[in-house]
Amino acid sequence: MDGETPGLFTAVVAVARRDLLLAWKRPGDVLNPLFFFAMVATLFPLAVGPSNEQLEFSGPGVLWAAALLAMLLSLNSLFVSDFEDGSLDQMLVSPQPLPALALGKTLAHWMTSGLPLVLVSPVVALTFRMPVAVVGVLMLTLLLGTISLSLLGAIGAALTVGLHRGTALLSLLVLPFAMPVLIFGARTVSLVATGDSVAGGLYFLAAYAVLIVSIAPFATAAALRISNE
Amino acid sequence: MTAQLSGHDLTLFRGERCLFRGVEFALNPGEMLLLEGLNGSGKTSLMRAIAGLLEFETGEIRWHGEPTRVQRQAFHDSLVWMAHRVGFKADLTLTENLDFEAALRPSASADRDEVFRRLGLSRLKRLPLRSLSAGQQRRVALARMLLSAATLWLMDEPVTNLDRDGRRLVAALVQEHLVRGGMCIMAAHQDVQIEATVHRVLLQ
Amino acid sequence: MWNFIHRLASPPHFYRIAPRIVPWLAVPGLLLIGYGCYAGLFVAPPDYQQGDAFRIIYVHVPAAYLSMMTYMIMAVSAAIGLIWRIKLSHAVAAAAAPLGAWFTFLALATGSIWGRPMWGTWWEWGDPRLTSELIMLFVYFGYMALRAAIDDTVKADKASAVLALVGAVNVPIIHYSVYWWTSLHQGETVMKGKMDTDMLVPLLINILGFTLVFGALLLRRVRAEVLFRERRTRWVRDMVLSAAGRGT
Amino acid sequence: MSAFTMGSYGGYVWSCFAMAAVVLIICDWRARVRQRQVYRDIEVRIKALGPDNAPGEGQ
Repeated sequence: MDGETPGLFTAVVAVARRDLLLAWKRPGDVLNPLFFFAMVATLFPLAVGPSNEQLEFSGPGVLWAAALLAMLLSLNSLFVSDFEDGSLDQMLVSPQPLPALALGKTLAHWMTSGLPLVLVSPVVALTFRMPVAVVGVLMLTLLLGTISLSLLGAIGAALTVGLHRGTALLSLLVLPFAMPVLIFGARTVSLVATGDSVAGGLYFLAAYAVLIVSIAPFATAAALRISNE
Repeated sequence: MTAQLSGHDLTLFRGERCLFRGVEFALNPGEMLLLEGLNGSGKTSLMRAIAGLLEFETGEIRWHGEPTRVQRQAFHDSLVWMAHRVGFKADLTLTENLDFEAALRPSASADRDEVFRRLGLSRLKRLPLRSLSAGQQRRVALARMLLSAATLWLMDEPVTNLDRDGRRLVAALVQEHLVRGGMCIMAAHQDVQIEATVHRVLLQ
Repeated sequence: MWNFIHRLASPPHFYRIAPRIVPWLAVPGLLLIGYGCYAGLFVAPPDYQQGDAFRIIYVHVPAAYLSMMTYMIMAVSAAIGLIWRIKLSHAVAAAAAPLGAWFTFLALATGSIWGRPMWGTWWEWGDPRLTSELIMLFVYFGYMALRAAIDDTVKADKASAVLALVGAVNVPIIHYSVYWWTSLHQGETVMKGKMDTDMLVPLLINILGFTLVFGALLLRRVRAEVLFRERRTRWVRDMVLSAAGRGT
Repeated sequence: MSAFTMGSYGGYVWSCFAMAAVVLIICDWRARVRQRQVYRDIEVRIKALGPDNAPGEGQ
């Protein structure tokens, strides 16, 4: 009866790997938020009218709001299945630090929701007549912003796991905190369209992601412990 | 001499209901602790609280004489828990699930194929767990225990859904574990036939 | 020192002592508000740009200030409750949230009414103060909704404490980002430049007065919250029984 | 009278002050109602269950 506790890094990677494998076996969970994103982005021109000028002007805002909602949609299921099938119990009694496991899960969540959004955003952006340079900045802001959204969202998902009516509550908890990301993400893209400097906005998004990555795993872990009591 | 694992003055509340009060126990290598009581008497809650998932209102669990809450990692290093729910992913195969398990906690040197053969899981290891029966899922949970290096086994109703062979198998596995110097805390309706020092906690 | 704090934070002691403190906060608070409002409405000179409309400042700013301060109180008591497990501090956080929401609402409503004559519209997205107050209101709603969704008080306390602490990091960032956002299209803010002493003094008096009254309201709410949380304890039973005995 | 009408702004200013008063009154009233409600519930419980076994637990 020997054997040592596997290292921290092994644990983070293993959790992320397991969730990616699960996503691979159930591709709908990844694709649905993407369709949702594309659909919200389609709704807008239909609702407002096909005026090119208006589309160019509102494109960054619409895409960012749609991305935020799509992220929110995918957050619901983040911890629910682990909570229901007892996996969360097993993670909580493992010798691994819970924040590391939470980080691994968040990482997988970002790779299955944030990253695909970044990758499909150019296609949707082109329908809003966005120039290539602007699309590049859009992808960059989404890349930085969705990291923060995954991390923030994980806290909310951990707080609401196991509650009835958790869905609406999750949005209510996460959306106010997501405002800075939305504001800086969308405004930075508009700035490049008017030819202004975008460095400030990108720096903010990066700094925010760093700040949140240093807080969120601990908050998520604490919330999971409380929710699983 | 202090016991390797002991509980002192344990009181637990669920919401506003008091499940039990002033529970004491002590457990040493090779011994077993049987939690008895009717359904809803708090056996599962006591087990969850021992594992550190619930907070006691009063009292504490000590591992080698030290409170577990100040040495969570060391305690969890030596603990494996067979809960009601298997705690594996239904969409993944047995092998994939156990690979993940191996990244979480210390593994025993036991050979995986050997364990599968013993539990009668050899043919099933490439199937998603979803397609296994309830009894087979219990055996899968047993596989987790046998493949971990933990000395303390927590077993919550381990023989539910098992046929007579399965029940005998559980008894044999626990017996071997105790002989090797392991410990076991079990919550069970049915009496499990085990030759060892068995302590009992009766929850009203 | 620790003993003193623990004694003060013990529910029965707090329950007995709170009603004795309330008048000491409420009476001076109301007097200050009375004087502050009088001075603000009738003594302070009209603003050279906004005329008399600026007088709304005397309720708007105290409300906005209290909306922020309440969140701070919530976050600090949440931290104390999580770390030192003092029951009373969770009760404070629970009682403070609705008050904070009400003052945030007051700040929003008065700000919006102020905006009407100034900007010609009830709502101006370009004003960072109003926009961040609005987000603040959502933060309060989220906090209260989480509390309401969890039946077990202990669990609700801990979960909402985590939320309050995450919020404590986020709220300043939300403010900063809203200011950045409005600065891009030359946000028009109602308050520019320095204030005259005649204008400033009533404002400070009102802020102090509102804070004292808020303190009294908070104590009252915490007291009710403590009674609810301790409803099954012996001291509450004895208190209720002896009060009933005296009554009959 | 002009001190009350404040040019054309009187309506705005007075409604703001009135609203502040209303909010303070509501907060005070809610606290009172809650206190009374909790107290009455406890009384009812004690009456229903008898003084000896009414409270479940606690110090």
